[in-house]
Amino acid sequence: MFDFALNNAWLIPLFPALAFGIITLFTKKMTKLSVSISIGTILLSFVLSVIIGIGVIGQGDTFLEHPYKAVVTWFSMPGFSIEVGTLIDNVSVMMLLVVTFITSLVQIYSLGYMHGDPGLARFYAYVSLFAASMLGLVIAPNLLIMFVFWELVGLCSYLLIGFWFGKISASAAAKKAFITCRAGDFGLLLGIILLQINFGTLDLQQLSVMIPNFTQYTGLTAAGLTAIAIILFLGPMAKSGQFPFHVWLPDAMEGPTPVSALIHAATMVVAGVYLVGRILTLFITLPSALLFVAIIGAFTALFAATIAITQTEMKKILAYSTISQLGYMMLALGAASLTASMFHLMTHAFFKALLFLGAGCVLHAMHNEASIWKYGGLKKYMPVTYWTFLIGCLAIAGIFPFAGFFSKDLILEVTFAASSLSGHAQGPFPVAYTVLFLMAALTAFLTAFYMFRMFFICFHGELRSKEVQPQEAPKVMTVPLIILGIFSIISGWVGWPGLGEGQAFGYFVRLGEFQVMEANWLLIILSTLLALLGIGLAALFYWKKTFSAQAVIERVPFLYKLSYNKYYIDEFYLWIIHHIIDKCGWLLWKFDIYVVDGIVNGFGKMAQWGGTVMRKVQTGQLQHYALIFFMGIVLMFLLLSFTGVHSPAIGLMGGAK
Amino acid sequence: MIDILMDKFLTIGLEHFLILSGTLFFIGLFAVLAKKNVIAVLMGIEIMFTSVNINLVAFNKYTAAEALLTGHVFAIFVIALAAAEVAVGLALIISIYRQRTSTDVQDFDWLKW
Amino acid sequence: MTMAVMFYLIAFVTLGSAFMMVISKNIFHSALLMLISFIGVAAVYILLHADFLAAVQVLVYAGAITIFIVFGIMFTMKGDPRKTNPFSKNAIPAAVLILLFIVINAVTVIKTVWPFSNIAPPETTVKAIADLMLTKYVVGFEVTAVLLLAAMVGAIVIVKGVKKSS
Amino acid sequence: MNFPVLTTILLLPLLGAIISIFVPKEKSSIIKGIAGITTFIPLVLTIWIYFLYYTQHMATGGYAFTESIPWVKDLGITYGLGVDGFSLPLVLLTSVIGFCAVYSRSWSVETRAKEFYILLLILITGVMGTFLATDLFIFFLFYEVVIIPIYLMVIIWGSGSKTRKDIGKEYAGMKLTIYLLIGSAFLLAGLIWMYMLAGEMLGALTFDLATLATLNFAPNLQIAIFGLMALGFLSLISMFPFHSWSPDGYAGAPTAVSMIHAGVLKKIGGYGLIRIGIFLFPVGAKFWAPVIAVLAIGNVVYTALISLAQKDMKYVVGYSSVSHMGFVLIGIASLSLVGLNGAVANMFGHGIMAALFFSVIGYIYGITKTRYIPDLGGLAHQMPRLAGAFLVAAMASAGLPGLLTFVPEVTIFIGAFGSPITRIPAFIVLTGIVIGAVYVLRMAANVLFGPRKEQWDYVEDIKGFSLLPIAVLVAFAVIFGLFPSLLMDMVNSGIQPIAAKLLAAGSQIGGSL
Repeated sequence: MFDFALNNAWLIPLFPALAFGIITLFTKKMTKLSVSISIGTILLSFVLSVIIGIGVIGQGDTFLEHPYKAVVTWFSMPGFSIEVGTLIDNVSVMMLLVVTFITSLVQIYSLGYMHGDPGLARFYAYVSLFAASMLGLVIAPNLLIMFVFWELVGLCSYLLIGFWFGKISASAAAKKAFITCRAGDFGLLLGIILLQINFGTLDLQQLSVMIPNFTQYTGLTAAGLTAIAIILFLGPMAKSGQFPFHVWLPDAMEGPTPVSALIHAATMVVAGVYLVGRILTLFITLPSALLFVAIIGAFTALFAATIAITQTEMKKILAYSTISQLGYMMLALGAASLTASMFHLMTHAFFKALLFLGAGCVLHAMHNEASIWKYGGLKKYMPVTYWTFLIGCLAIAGIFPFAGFFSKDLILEVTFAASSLSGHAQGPFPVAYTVLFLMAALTAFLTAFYMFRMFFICFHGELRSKEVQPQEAPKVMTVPLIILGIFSIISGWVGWPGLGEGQAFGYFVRLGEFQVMEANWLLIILSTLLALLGIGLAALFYWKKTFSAQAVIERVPFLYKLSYNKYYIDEFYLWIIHHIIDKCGWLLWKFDIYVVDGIVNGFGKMAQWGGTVMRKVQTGQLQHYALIFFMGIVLMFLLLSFTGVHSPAIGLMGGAK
Repeated sequence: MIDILMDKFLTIGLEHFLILSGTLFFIGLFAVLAKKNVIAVLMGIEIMFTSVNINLVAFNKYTAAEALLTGHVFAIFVIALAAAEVAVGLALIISIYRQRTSTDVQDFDWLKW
Repeated sequence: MTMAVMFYLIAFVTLGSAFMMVISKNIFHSALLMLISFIGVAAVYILLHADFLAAVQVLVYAGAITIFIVFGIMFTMKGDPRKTNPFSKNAIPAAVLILLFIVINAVTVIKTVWPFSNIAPPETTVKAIADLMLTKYVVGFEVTAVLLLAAMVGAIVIVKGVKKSS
Repeated sequence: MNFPVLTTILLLPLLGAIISIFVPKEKSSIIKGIAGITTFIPLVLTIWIYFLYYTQHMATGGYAFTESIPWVKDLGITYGLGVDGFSLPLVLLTSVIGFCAVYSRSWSVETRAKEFYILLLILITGVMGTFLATDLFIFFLFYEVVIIPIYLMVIIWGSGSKTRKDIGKEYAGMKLTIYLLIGSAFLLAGLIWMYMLAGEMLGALTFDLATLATLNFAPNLQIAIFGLMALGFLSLISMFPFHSWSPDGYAGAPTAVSMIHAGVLKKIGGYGLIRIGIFLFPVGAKFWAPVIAVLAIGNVVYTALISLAQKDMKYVVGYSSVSHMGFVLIGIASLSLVGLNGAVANMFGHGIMAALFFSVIGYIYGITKTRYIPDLGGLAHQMPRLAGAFLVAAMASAGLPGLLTFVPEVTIFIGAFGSPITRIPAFIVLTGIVIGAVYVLRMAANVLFGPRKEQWDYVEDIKGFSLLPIAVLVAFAVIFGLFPSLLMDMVNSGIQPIAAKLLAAGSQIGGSL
């Protein structure tokens, strides 16, 4: 059973891909059938993943040391050969489980959420393709194949964000997402190409062997390889919404809410984190590149949190929180810990999916009213949503015993370990990591604050909107919420540091030797305190109304505006695009028309002008023509008589014997 | 030297006829190139035709007697041609004259740009 | 000697009248001078023992063509006959060109070594011409006949114009 | 097998044209039927020989299905046809696009249909002949055959653009034709020079490519002749700054011509440059490669930026095709096996993509009578299927994996970064993939998406037989995208001898190429 599943792991992405093909080609008109095919295939993939998962986890870290790999040649030529296939190890198994699980739930949830939408079949086709691409990415054995699925994920996000293409904002957001990711892909592709050229292979396993000893295999210096690593990292930055490529992610909320859940929780955005995790060896070999990753991660985490504080739309707040959490994951990678990053990725997938789906229920109930200031007191209308949402908020805030507590604590711990505060840091930049640690801690506080700000505004107090009468969502939507809620509670426990060797998450998903993490009680208390402080503050501001948020805003209007307008980064980009790139294009166009074409036309004009001048010679007088003709004869004769009888010209005319 | 030249001068041979016919030809050409009246041009052409015939006959006599009288035959053909030519040429001239009321070649400038 | 005298006399008449024809200001005079030149050419034919051709020359050129030309002149003449035959603007370059040509021609002819044949030409030309024309060159002969017919029809059509069919 | 399959493929369209001459011009449906049949049979035959070559000849490489009939013996001209791994993809491309261009109801021509289809068939024959020829005289002959029908078709059936009111289709057709003719004059000069030189070296005159390839021309001569030929070929492949005929020409041309022109005709430039230029004059190629590499930047980045500013769909695609040729050029300039493989494969990929793009735009134009982007919008509401095809084309243009342009582009860059000549230019050229995504997506968003516009409610989605050419092109895009080895193995077998020649030349003059 396990062997069968393992040998046929390639079926996991193929099932949803087939669903996409079948739906687009044949069953598009039959909505019910399409939906069943889509959900059926993703469940099949899920079952396969579970079988593989049980088998792999049952064998401890065997697959970590000896991953299962099955490949066929995709194309090859001397000097460049790419294999396609599957690479199953503990990390990819974890991702497989998370992705298929979340996708299945989202697809079921969409049955309710998207009910009655005329494009339902199309929606399921896209989601299936999305799942297929993400699953393909997860098990890809090769960086180029990863890139292939990476781009397909981008395509699907484009299609799904722009699902309601009638809305200009949706199609613009889709475009923005794709193009922003493309800008990052420039770096990723460049990095991949440079790796291929220098190492002669893109196979993940071979690379992970060669990179630590790169001086043996290539002529690269450490600085050169660092440059490659940082260039490569541009791709994950864009995909995972890291500063300064984060702009597409909040806009991506234009898509249907289940899509947001899918993109932000389990699939697209974590692809960047996963890719960096897959080639973490490269970064660990190069401390500067690692520090770069950490800085970007920590900065993004803090930066997005400060924006999230002032936003007024539920999905926007969640989007910024996603950016922030992705920053955490990057920070964990930057602290050289694959375990912490993947652990947070997993728990985040559960609670963020929960939060998004919960937000979807709220939006559904409020008839797509976006502003949270119109909500209020939803607790009594939608109890299931309320309780599950509360679980999600507690989890993301990092309150014991919810999932976020364990993973966030682990990240803080590994960052702390790399900083000079711990006293036994090994890397070359302990001071930098100290700063990063402080940033992460501050972010933890902010996260708790803004999540509960939203929570209290939405679910407590009185309903402010008069137009709608909110109702609890149907079962098909709430059941996934409950399942996710359960996972948001329990999934953290797998990372409980006390579980020890052979049990803990850190044993299964790791890079290098397993090290038992001692629980750092100081840190645990600190982070819990910070989270509670954030929650308490939010409660005082927005529930008990002890303090007025308005007063604080009036005290620092500049900071508020800066945060509310997302530091004007979108405006800045727009300005660049409209005033620099578009103008540049326009200018070059004019250059092309008037200068390049002008030269071409100039030659034409010259010929015409020459014609106008030369045609005057044509007087129409036959006598002129004859005169000139005979003058020519005389000239020729004279020429020939002076060049001699043996000249070639004479020869041409018959010649002198 | 003088004797030889004198001898050449007085013994009428092929060269004399050739120079005669050539000169006549070029006088005709002069008319073609330099006269305004289109009928004078036509007359120049006729002169040129005849001068060519002298060549044909002279060559036939001095250099190609073995070819019997081929030169004469061709001279006759040329004469026939000249007759046809002058007929058509005059017809054209008259036709043009009816349209333009002019016989001045400089007015016939349709070939102009 | 007699030959030379005859030749130079005839040549003088032929060339002189041709030249006068060109420079004459009166187109009638030109036509008459051309007639003299044609007759001169006929005399040259006689010098060349081409008696039949001389006759044809007189008949066709001096007879038919000159008449044609004169008719043409009469059809198109207007105004003072003394100013009917002026030079065009090309006269001077043309004259220079012609002089050059004449010199070139003479020099070339004199300098060239001609391959003379020793066979005596036949005495009676008419029969020989007839033989040739009706045997070896019969196709050309017939074609010439057709050509003359075509020229005749053509000339009539051109002068008369095609009636526009209603 | 003695059946002259290549001659059949080559001459059937011409036969169709000849038969069409005798059909009364009112019977345009019969003429279209003839054109359809005489392009469909070559398509089937081409797929068949592609399959045969892939399974039987690819391992050994070299020409197969050759035909050779001496034509003018004194001048060494032979009617020689043959295909190898290099030309076969391009022959397949010609067959597919020829068939799709002819077989369509959506952009079919009604006025003077007879003349149109006759010219179109002649055009297809011409393009096909250049790829099939193994004799340079035959190559040049067909090369010239191509240009004149295009001129007539642009000026008779073309259309002006709303964004360039100052120029009409006459201007576009004239510019295109004169440009290509001047280019071919340089090419001819180079060809004859080489022919005379080869005649002296061999002692006998010949145009046969295989024989010529055995010669080693003196380096200086190689540089000069390659330069002359490159001028011809590069203006055909629309290298910056000789590109300006291309957007105007495509915008002015009727859809079928745009398809064939952007799809295959442009590729003759790349084909000739590799097959004749690099194969015969490796040293000359090495001399000129840096120049080509630098100008390729102009192609990719400069025209991609111009594309951003366009408001006419055909101009967007026209400039984009110039931009894509920059990728091909940089692959060629890398003078490495990988780079050349990528360049050839990308020619194939771009051909399918451009034809798809032009056919979709042609359909939209045919039904809405406008190509001006601001006039359009929200068309995905009225025609979902067409929107799908449009998106496939757009994504292929952006080089999305899973479609046939991705692998070639990556291969090009692997080759280009691997070669010291093209490393720096390739870095700049890579930005083209970002800008490339911007302009196609912007166009897609403005044409397909957005609120439903009522004025286009009468527009019908593409369906039935009209769908066939678009479906064929999409199928090609996807199949070759998912299974790139179908293409790459084939191309590789064709490029191997050329790369070997380059290597040999490199060791001969010393230093690496």
